[in-house]
Amino acid sequence: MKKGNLWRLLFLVSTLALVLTGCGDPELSALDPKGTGADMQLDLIMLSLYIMLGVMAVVIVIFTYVLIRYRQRPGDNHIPKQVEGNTKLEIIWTVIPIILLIILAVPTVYQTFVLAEDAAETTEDPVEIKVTAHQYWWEVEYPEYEIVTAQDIYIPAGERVHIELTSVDVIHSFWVPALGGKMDANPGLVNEMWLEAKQPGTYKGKCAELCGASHAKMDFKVVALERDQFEKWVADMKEPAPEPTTVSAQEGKQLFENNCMACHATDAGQKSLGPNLNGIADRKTIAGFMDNDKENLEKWITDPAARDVKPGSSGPKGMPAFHDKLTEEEISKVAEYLQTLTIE
Amino acid sequence: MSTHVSHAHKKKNILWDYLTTVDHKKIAILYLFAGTLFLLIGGIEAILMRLQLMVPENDLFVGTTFNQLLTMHGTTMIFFAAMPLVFALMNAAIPLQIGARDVAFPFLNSLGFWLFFFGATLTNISWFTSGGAPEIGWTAYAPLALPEYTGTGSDYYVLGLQLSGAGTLIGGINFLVTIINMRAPGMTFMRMPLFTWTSFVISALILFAFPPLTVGLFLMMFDRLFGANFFDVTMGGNVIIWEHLFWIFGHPEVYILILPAFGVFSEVIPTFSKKRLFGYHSMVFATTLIAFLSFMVWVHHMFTVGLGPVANSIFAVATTAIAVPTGIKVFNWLFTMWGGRIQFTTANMWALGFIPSFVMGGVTGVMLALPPADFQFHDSYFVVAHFHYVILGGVVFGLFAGLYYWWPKMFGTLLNEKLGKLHFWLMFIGFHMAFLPQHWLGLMGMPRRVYTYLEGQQLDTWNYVSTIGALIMGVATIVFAINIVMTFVKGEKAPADPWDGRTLEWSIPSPPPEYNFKQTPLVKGIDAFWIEKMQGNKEMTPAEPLGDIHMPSPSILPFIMSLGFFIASFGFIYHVLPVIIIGMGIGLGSMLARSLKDDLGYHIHTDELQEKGV
Amino acid sequence: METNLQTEMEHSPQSRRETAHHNEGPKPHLWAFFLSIVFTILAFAAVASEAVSTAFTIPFIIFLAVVQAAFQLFIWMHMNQKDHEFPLTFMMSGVFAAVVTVAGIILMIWW
Amino acid sequence: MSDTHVQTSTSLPPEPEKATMEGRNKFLGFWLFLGAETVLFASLFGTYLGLRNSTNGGPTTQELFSLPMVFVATVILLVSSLTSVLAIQAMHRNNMKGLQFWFGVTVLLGFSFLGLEIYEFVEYVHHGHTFTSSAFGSAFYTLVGFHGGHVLFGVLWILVLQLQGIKKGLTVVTAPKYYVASLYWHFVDLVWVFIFTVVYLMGKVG
Repeated sequence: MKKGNLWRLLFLVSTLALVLTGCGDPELSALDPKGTGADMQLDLIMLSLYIMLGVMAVVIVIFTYVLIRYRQRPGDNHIPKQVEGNTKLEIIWTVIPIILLIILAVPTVYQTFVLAEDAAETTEDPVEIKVTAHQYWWEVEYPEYEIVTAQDIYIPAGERVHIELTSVDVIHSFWVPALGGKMDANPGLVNEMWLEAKQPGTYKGKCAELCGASHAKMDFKVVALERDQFEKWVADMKEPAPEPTTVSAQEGKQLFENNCMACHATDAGQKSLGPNLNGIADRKTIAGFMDNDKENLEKWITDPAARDVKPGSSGPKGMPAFHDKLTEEEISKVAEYLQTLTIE
Repeated sequence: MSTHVSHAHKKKNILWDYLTTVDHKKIAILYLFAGTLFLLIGGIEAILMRLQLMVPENDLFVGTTFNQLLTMHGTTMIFFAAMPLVFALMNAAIPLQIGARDVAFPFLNSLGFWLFFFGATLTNISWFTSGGAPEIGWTAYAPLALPEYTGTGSDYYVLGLQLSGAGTLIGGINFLVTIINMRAPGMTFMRMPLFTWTSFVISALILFAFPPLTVGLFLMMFDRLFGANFFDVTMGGNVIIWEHLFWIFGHPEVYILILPAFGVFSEVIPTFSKKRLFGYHSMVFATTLIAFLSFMVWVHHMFTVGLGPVANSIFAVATTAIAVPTGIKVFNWLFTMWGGRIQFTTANMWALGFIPSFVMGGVTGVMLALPPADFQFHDSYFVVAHFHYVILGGVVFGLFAGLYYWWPKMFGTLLNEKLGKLHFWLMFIGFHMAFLPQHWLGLMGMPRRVYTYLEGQQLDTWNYVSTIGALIMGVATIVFAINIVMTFVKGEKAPADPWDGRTLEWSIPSPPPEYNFKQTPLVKGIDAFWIEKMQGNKEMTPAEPLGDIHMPSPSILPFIMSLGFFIASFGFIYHVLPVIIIGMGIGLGSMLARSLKDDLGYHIHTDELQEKGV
Repeated sequence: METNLQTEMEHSPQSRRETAHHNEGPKPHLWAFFLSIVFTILAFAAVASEAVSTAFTIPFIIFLAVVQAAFQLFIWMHMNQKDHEFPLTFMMSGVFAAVVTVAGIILMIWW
Repeated sequence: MSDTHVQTSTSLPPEPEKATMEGRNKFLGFWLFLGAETVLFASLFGTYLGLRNSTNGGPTTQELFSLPMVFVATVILLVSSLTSVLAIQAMHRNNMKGLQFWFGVTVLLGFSFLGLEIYEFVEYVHHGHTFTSSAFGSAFYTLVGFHGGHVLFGVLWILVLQLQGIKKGLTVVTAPKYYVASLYWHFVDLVWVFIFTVVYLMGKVG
């Protein structure tokens, strides 16, 4: 009996604590959905949770009763009746779970098919986005607008966008908990999914499949804008970046062209080996997880694979560390130039 | 047969004795010690990971190091700790439960152990090599596991699992034949103790589930070592094939671990409720049904792969169906206790603690089986919480229950009950503290296998709590270790039947003589020993007159054979042909020697047999 | 189910006595051999001949292969005879696992 | 063929392979092993079927395979299956000479099958179809090579048993070995039936 109570206490305390801390980061949590997909998924989670809590309650009640009622008392040495079974009871606890599972199966299958719908069938002319996963960053392409960018995925709010997912190296998994569940990005194969944000906002995305040393830091953002804002973003992206005005930034541009252009494009429509840096000054983060400021840019350029940056990201296909190629001063200039790459 | 190899070699030194033993009781002890060793290693790896995740943006183990820890933790716990510990209990109990003098293939039994042991050692040696341990997760998905992305650690993973997998397959065949052919007279299938039943079923699962893993590992090995292109998409390969093969094996594997635990509970709960198992027939039926279904559900590990809504729906429905037989089992246990006289021994505490813990893991399993919901759960901490609830709360609790229950039979001493209960409570509390919060962490957006998380994403509190829970489990393990050491130093001598047991193993001395049963017992029904006790008998009724007992000879060949393949593995990993040839030569030469030299065994004469033990 | 298993156990395995076996003499084996050769020729002919359509050929040759496999198992390996209850059960379980594996993998790769 | 019927021992039971507990265990255990092998080959077949069109620009199945050679290989294996069953029948008549003779023929046929297979592989390599040339190549050589490896193991095993037989004769200890070796050989033939159907014939059809 002690055990049953303790267990329930633990459960109550933890549930209470969960309520007290809320449902987690509102930009990240699947418990606080901001997309229609995540809404459906949470509904199903809650339905199954209630059914399962009901099942648990039945088990716990019988369990607690049995432990109290039938525990051995001091001096009691009787031999209990040796019961073989009880067909009626056994049928009951076979049939009831089957019924519960059927109740669950219907919305499950229905939703499985809804989530697999082609966005083009439900939305007129949906925005097409090709997302390509790399060890440890996300390339984003809008074929109809001829825009290539990285890390921040801009979408119009309130409509389904069509996403094609693939990978150029290992398997990754695309996950924006607040908007909808995961889909794997497999090399050699293309997966399709849709995503819809109910309201404008920035939503955090993660890689959910172990993909190497910096799997933990392969974050990205989905930025939902009102339709007109989104169109403005598209137009801005295609504007060339303003020429740098300060001397050091101009020198930075020169250094960038000599050292970085081989891998990083800076104009909207061009794919490159590394992330396209057009509009990097306006990105939410550096490398997906650091605040977007000059200090972090320098940190990144100096040694991207440092222990506190992204370990393993300087591999054969990755970005080399520039601390032995450029001086600190030069790195600072490059960072300054990058900060001028704005689309505003 | 002649007695020219009489047991003069009985009193040799203990190391040689264990290296050459073909006695299932000693092999059980080998499995127990090897399994416990790797359990400790895997546990330390877990605690190191939890320390890294205790606070956000921690700097203890980052990147590759952390990935090595998580890979080795998973691989070690599943293949090198849980599997051998299950085999330890099977070896210790099954021949005794069915009234047999030995297993069907004593030699292969030993070979199975040594293959496992060398495989496990091989994989763990990778820590000390320049290439480091594998860093690919215990699932080793291609292409991450290909040489383009990871070093020799992955080779150690592939070859280590190949070796230990062969050992497991041999063990599975051995137990199937043992249970089919070696049962005592009257021990029909429907009179077998439930632990024997579940072991029988999981041996069949091993038989059919390990070959896909073998093939998968071969493909991976060919890709890694010989330039094949199974998973290389630039050459037309397909990375999903590995996932299919791995999970066709992987899902039955989960049941291979949990069903014996179910078997243990089905022994422990009736024994300490003083009642026969409620619904024996439906328990057997549920076990076989779970086994059957386990081959048709593997895609629920792959819902996010993009196989389409049809495949996802079919496998979702098949998966949820497993909840029905599992539910039958839980209610049968509850109703075994109903009307009984429940004793709170340590063994039974584990069984009782298991019921709520496992039900929690089971219901989250059903939730995971729903593809739309799984799109959120998959590869998040929710899954981590789920499988630790079933594997720790189910398998490990079952192993501890079995260990406290059968320890006196294995070693002839009783573990200390007070320390045992402390061990249980610390483990129980630590376990829930560590893993309950992980459900929420997953839903709050924390993917699994991440070495860190950022500040300000509200993941800090529960990660901290989880780590404290893991540390408490660490303390519990220390208590257990103290208990074992104390028991070896001055343990209480165990009687033949310390728990007022119901099955045949309690009718013979603790520990049993090497031939187990002086005379093969005659089995009259379920719970054969209990029936005799109820009829006022102190011993089983014998089924045969007293006679000489034939025993198999010990042999060093299994050890040498496994050693040969172990050596060859290094040759494969580092591409050194002479080492491959020497290793394979030793291995195949030992096989040839085994084929050419017949084992005549030896006899134990009636005058050497002990008093007790029909 | 129980009665079935019980009767199986009537002659407990440890005290089982062998009775003389059947199917001795090479006759059924020669027949199986002859038919296997015929089926092999049929299968090759179906593929080599231009006249037979692909839609028919593939199921047809697979059917012939299954029959030939059955010859091996039941006639040459005696799987249908006494004392083969467990081999039969486990081979059938193996075939079940094999079919699920092959069908599962290829259907999900092809579509 | 069986006119060399010589009774070497009158004490041998009618089914010597199942006369002892060890024999019965070996018999059952080996059948179970074959059950596992079934799934092993199924996994290889599944992989092969999944990858057989991924030729990576190399020769396709239609261009590659030559039916007459496969037909000869098939007939060789079928005949060897028959000879191994005749060997076991000789054993059941306690005819050690017949057993050795028929197993001898089986081994010879096994070797000629292997020779043919090696010739075939060399041909393919000349056509640019190698183990590393494409995913199809890897899958093909792995599946067919696994079978070939089984054949090789089978002939070596039966040879070792034959040599043992010279010294040990036919006893309740050796009989189970012959019996399971012949089961193994039938199984290898059974797998080949599916290989020639699924790999070669279906490959030719497309």
